[in-house]
Amino acid sequence: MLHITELTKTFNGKTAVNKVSFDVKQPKMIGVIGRSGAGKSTLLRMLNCLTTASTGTISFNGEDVTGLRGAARRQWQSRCAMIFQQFNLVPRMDVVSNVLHGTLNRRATWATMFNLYPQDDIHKAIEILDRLGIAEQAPKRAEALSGGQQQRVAIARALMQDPDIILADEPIASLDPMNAQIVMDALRRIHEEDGRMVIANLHTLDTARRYCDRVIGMRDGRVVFDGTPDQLTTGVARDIYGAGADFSEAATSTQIETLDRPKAEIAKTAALV
Amino acid sequence: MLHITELTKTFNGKTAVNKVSFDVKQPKMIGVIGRSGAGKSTLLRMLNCLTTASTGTISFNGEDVTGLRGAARRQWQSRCAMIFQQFNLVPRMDVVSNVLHGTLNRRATWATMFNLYPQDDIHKAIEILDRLGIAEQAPKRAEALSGGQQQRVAIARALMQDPDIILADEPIASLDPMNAQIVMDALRRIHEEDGRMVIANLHTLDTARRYCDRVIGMRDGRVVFDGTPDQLTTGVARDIYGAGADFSEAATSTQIETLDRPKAEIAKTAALV
Amino acid sequence: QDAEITEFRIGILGGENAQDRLNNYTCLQDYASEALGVEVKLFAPADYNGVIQGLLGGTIDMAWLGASSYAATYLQDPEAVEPVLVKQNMDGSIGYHSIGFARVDSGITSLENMQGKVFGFGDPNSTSGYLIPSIEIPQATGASMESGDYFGEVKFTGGHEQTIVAVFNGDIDGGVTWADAQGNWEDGYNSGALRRAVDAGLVDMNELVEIWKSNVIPEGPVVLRKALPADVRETMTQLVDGLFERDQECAYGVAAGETLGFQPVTHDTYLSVIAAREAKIGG
Amino acid sequence: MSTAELDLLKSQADSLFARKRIMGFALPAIVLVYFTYIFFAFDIPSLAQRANMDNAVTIASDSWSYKVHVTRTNRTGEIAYAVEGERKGTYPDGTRPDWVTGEDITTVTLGPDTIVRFLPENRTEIDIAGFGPITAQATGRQVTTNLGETIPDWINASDRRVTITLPDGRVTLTGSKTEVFRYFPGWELFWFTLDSPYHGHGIWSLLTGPQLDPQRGNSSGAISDWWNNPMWRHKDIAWAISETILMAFLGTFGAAIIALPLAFLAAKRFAPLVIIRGITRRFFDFVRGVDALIWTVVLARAFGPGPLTGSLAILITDTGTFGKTFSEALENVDEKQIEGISSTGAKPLQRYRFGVIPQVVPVLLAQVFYFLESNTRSATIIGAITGGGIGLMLTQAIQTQKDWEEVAYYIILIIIMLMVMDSLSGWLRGRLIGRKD
Amino acid sequence: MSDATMTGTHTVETLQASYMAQVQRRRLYGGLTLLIFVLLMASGFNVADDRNAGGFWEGLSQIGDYPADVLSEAWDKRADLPALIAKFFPALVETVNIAAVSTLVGAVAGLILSLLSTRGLARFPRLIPLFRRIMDIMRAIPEIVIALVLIFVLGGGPVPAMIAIAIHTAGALGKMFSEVAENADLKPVEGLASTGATWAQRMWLGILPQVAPNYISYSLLRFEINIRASAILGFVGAGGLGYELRNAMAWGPGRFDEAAAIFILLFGTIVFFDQLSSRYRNRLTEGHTA
Ligand SMILES: Nc1ncnc2c1ncn2[C@@H]1O[C@H](COP(=O)(O)OP(=O)(O)OP(=O)(O)O)[C@@H](O)[C@H]1O
Ligand SMILES: Nc1ncnc2c1ncn2[C@@H]1O[C@H](COP(=O)(O)OP(=O)(O)OP(=O)(O)O)[C@@H](O)[C@H]1O
Ligand SMILES: [Mg+2]
Ligand SMILES: [Mg+2]
Repeated sequence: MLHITELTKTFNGKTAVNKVSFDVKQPKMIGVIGRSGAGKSTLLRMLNCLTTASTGTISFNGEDVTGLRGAARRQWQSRCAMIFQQFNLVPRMDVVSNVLHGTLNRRATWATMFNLYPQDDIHKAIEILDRLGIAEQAPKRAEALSGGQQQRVAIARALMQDPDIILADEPIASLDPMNAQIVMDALRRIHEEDGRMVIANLHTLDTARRYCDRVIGMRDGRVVFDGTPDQLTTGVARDIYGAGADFSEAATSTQIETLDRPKAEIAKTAALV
Repeated sequence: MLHITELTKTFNGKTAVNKVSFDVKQPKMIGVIGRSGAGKSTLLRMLNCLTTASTGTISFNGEDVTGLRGAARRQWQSRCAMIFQQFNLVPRMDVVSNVLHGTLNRRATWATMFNLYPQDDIHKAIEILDRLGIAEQAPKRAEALSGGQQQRVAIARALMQDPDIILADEPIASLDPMNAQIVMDALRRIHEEDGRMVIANLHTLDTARRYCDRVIGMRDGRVVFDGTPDQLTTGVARDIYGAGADFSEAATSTQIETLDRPKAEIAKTAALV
Repeated sequence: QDAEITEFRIGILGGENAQDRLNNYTCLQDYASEALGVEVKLFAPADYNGVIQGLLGGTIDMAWLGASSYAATYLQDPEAVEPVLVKQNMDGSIGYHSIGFARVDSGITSLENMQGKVFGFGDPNSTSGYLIPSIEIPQATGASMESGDYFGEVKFTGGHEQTIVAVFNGDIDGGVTWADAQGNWEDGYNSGALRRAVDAGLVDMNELVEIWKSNVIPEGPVVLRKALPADVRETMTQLVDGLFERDQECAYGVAAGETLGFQPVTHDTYLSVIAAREAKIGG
Repeated sequence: MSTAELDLLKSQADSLFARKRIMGFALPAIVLVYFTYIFFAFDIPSLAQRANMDNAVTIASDSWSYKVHVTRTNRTGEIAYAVEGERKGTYPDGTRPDWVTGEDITTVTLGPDTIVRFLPENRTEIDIAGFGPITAQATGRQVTTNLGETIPDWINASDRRVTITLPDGRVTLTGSKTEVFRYFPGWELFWFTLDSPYHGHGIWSLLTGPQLDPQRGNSSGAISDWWNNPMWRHKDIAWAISETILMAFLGTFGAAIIALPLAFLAAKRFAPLVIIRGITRRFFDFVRGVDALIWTVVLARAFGPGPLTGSLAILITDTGTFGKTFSEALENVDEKQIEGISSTGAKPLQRYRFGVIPQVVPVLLAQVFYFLESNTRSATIIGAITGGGIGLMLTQAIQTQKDWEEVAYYIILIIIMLMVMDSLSGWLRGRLIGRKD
Repeated sequence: MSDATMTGTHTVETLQASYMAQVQRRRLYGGLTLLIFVLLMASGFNVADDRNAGGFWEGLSQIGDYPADVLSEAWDKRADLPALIAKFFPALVETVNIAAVSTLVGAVAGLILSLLSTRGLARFPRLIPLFRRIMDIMRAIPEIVIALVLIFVLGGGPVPAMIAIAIHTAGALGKMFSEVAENADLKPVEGLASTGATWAQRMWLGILPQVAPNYISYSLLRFEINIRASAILGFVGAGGLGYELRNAMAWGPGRFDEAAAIFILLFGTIVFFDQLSSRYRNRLTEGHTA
């Protein structure tokens, strides 16, 4: 399905993503971890074509996505939804309208200008919201919602796109543990029920371990780990995060300590410190 | 000296201070304790004439203070300095100017507007700052100082007033334990060295116990305890704070747990919970 | 050129309350729209220049101009308008005068006394309030009208009313305005700006004294835009010409005072005024 | 701390305060010097002499009172009665005010202790309590009186003209006519002129009383007569006010509509080309700098006098102002929302519509409504230049300097108009900003 | 989490229906608002066009006529321009002076009014509504009204214009100032009050340092506005550059070079102060947030 070869991105001489290559054969749930500045966001943004790659290729089902422009690119973007850390909703518009933005690519420009969406779309949007447990919020303004609810609206927008891939750039970094869990559960459920590929940048090791089928570790723009969560040993984690004073997994891992993880795992994480 | 009779304050039907009477014969250091909403702040504000009493009288050395207006009231305020929880300094002005504000009542309005303070006052302000250990901060803006330093500037302003009484409304509530100790030490030292009366609202039992000669306990606007710190038993404390879920002395007492209190006392406090 | 017109626009010169002016012309408006069969609109711009610009820009079709305003229009575009009629005074003349005046208690009785004093013109486009005195007074004084040359200062007050009030109040020492110079000084003469000021109770003529009088100035013409269709011009000329016979009350309002009606006039009547204005431009 | 260190700190504090004092005095000193210069540049010393307090009194008293003229034309002996001496205020034939009596000798009561008698053969007798009777005879251009050499300062007399100013009115005698007028408080004829059958009737008697005009019902007739009142011209004023508001409305919203797309061209993040941005910005600066005043003058030539010219002048200037503020608002938009929309594959217009517009609309609307109010004020002034609206009526009424009660009426209406526009725009601002897109 | 929705009072269908109803309503209101606005604009334009002497479309082609006349004459006499600019410079100074004095006076009056009418700061809390109304009225009266009335009483010259602009400025700035003062931190004021400071001391030392950057920024904006106002007032008889402009333009050809010189002065001044004030204001407000 997704096939990435030597993908590189350079910002004014600074290489953010460095010859990244990997293959995804089936729709998996993939976690990308790495410390701040490792290039995770840049990688995802290139996948969504929000940023153009410097060199290298991304191809999906045999189609080269890297060089797309104009309508073809937008077409691709609509097939590959993106969820952001800061939700990136339109705060002054109501929840349903925000979800309906997922259909913008499919609808005529003039109709959307006046907020004229087909009734079917509107119904579908509410169903998606219901699936995510926030249907009651439908008529409210997005800004009136809590962070966790807003992120679920963002997921709803992504689902509304009916995408092949869902990209999530640190979807839970601005959420409290409770909401983080709800959001990650939702992503996992979507992956399992709909069979969509999900690629999520994650800040914390244990989230990746808990939710993902496959984990890609990045450091300084390069892929330094690619394997199953089980293979993600303490040593590997040290490698990814750079064993140093500025890495304190414990601090980040408390974020989801409310998760019902096996106690053993907690102990393992703690041992890392 | 200070003689308070049946002092009452009602805000739109709600009685904040209810027939409070007490006498202070010599300049003592008095702690007022009570839970939030007990009327501590209101009591102090009435003493300073920032709030006018509904009924009852305050008299100082035989002079009735309650009914004062205009210049006479300001004259009284200058004799009874007030220290606030949030310091209430002028943040954009330098420290010396803030201290010199203690002389406003003595100087002509127009002169103070043009910063025409006598040189003696300026020197005295520096000396007071030195006494409180923050003379080096003199030329800085107040907002550039740490909380503890700001509170000491506030104390310096109070001292600059050369007052008969120093009122302090939770002077350490917004400070960390380290600074809280410095500020309380300063107040105590002023009391002992200058022989000024100090009345301080305090949040925490142990501070009151440690620093005050006399403790007044308030609850729902009434004085429910008036005695020496020794008389402040666990039972009395329960009475003052209302033995209930919303009182957790331990939580507040950690604020100054760095104080070198006898361990026994800590144990006693802990027992309260 | 003989295209149809869809509306006819009459411009009214300043000097009175805008609404009074419009009201005085409503009868003419009715007659004109009846005669032309199109809507007739009235416009009262704030000053002379507003009317001049309207005629030049083709946004005003007819107006009763002052002689100097006509000259200004002609000099900017000779093809813009043509004079057709002129108002006839009660004695049959078609002229009036520019009157210089001052306060009695200032001791000024003639132009000689005005040396070094503050002198006020009215509107720069006014014939009697500016053009003629600005040519004839230097001839009398032998000096220019620049501030500080003969007069201490020379100002524009903005209009006849303002000049009269400014002199009366002592803001300026002397000024010029228009009058027919017939009748009595104490009444403010028979017609003119002074008379109106007296009638309005603004000034007391006992306080004022005449210090200078110009040669006779031709009354300003009623002009029509040349670009108008010939039949329209014909109709309007006849209408205004016959206005006095038809409706004396209306003629009084339109002519701003007692009149014997209008009589035909041509461009030649204004040659001297145009020459005067042209001389000002040259100078 | 050692005393040496402390002394150093003290001297530092001293110099700090010395600096602060200098700063504290420098600013007022500069202002004071400037005001001194202005004092002489604006020639304030002679202002007191130039100020004409009589005029102030005239305004103050005239704006809330009216006068009724009684005029005898000496040539014919006819006596006319008119409010404000105006044709429109003339009493209908055969009627006259009730303070004028007598048949052969017309007696005018001018206040409690003054009586004026129009005697035959152009003689006039004025009886002032405590001063004695004044008699005057008009012959030809001459006015002869029995006044001696010393006359009080409320009388101004020459052999051609005599004016007697009294607390309640004035008497003016010349060879050609004798005129008496008397002041009364109030705005006479505000509701109905003398020729209306409804004159002198209160609202109660109009509603409940008998039908006054056989042709029309009382209320419709009264409203129509009031609306068409030739003295106060309520209809024309209503038109003028709506013209003024119209100018502000068209100018403001027209400018907003034009400025919005242009603002995109001037905002850094939407116009990548520096040249286009620069040109648009200079264009905004230019139209703003030329100022509404000059635009009015330029446009008056092309469009002639009228409200359209005023609207366009406001429109052009505000296009510059709005362009500038709109583009500033656009520069400050939150990138996240745009990115969120882009990531769904939205087309550029859709990105603007959902990523940008919802963010900036409240800011822009607040701006536009703020300007609507201030432009109403500008429209009043521009109207005075270009010939339209209440502004022209007001300036002309002030310049002719006689009907101060009309001036007062216009001023009150203008203030009400502006206060209404102010609260209306404030209210709309609140509503629209609170509204969801 | 989906259980929560199932047990909720709303089923998806009712939510859908109610949301659709809301959408319909919003479309209706939105459409109506748009329609009304378009109608108002269109009919307003037609009325204005109708009541104007010249029509919009005919006039459009002539828009350049007047500037062309002025510019061509000015170009012919371009050698005189520097001398003319020098000649009118004093008038410009007068116009700027009127604006400057009235801004200063208005800002001081506005400052006092704003402090008197801000809750929590007012010297006489009961008189707050009174001071607010006073400001409203001062703001509502157009400068031209006061200027013309004062010209009648005081005679011509800069003083009436100055007073007129100052009155309006005081009202306008007073309102903006009091909005800023409302958000001021009251703690310093209370601190000063506790030392026995007078009202003036509390305001001067406790409030002014907080609000000064914003106040200065607003005053600069106002100064720029007042330059324009002062030019316009000159045009209706209050002296300065506006008066000269009106005379030059009223005379027409022959003095178009003067008109051009005045245009240049006025345009240059407005642009100069506009740029100056916007640059300085940016610095003030940025320095404030930093
Ligand atoms: N638009 C840009 N311009 C210049 N440099 C950029 C840009 N975007 C990212 N970078 C740089 O590229 C590198 C990788 O950034 P990226 O945002 O992909 O990291 P990340 O792994 O997502 O980190 P974080 O956890 O902080 O989000 C960083 O050094 C960053 O400074
Ligand atoms: N200005 C006011 N207006 C109305 N009610 C007030 C006012 N100030 C205080 N109160 C009320 O009076 C009661 C006593 O308040 P006070 O601030 O004196 O309590 P406190 O003991 O200082 O509490 P805290 O520890 O929270 O400062 C409270 O219920 C409070 O809500
Ligand atoms: Mg990132
Ligand atoms: Mg308190």
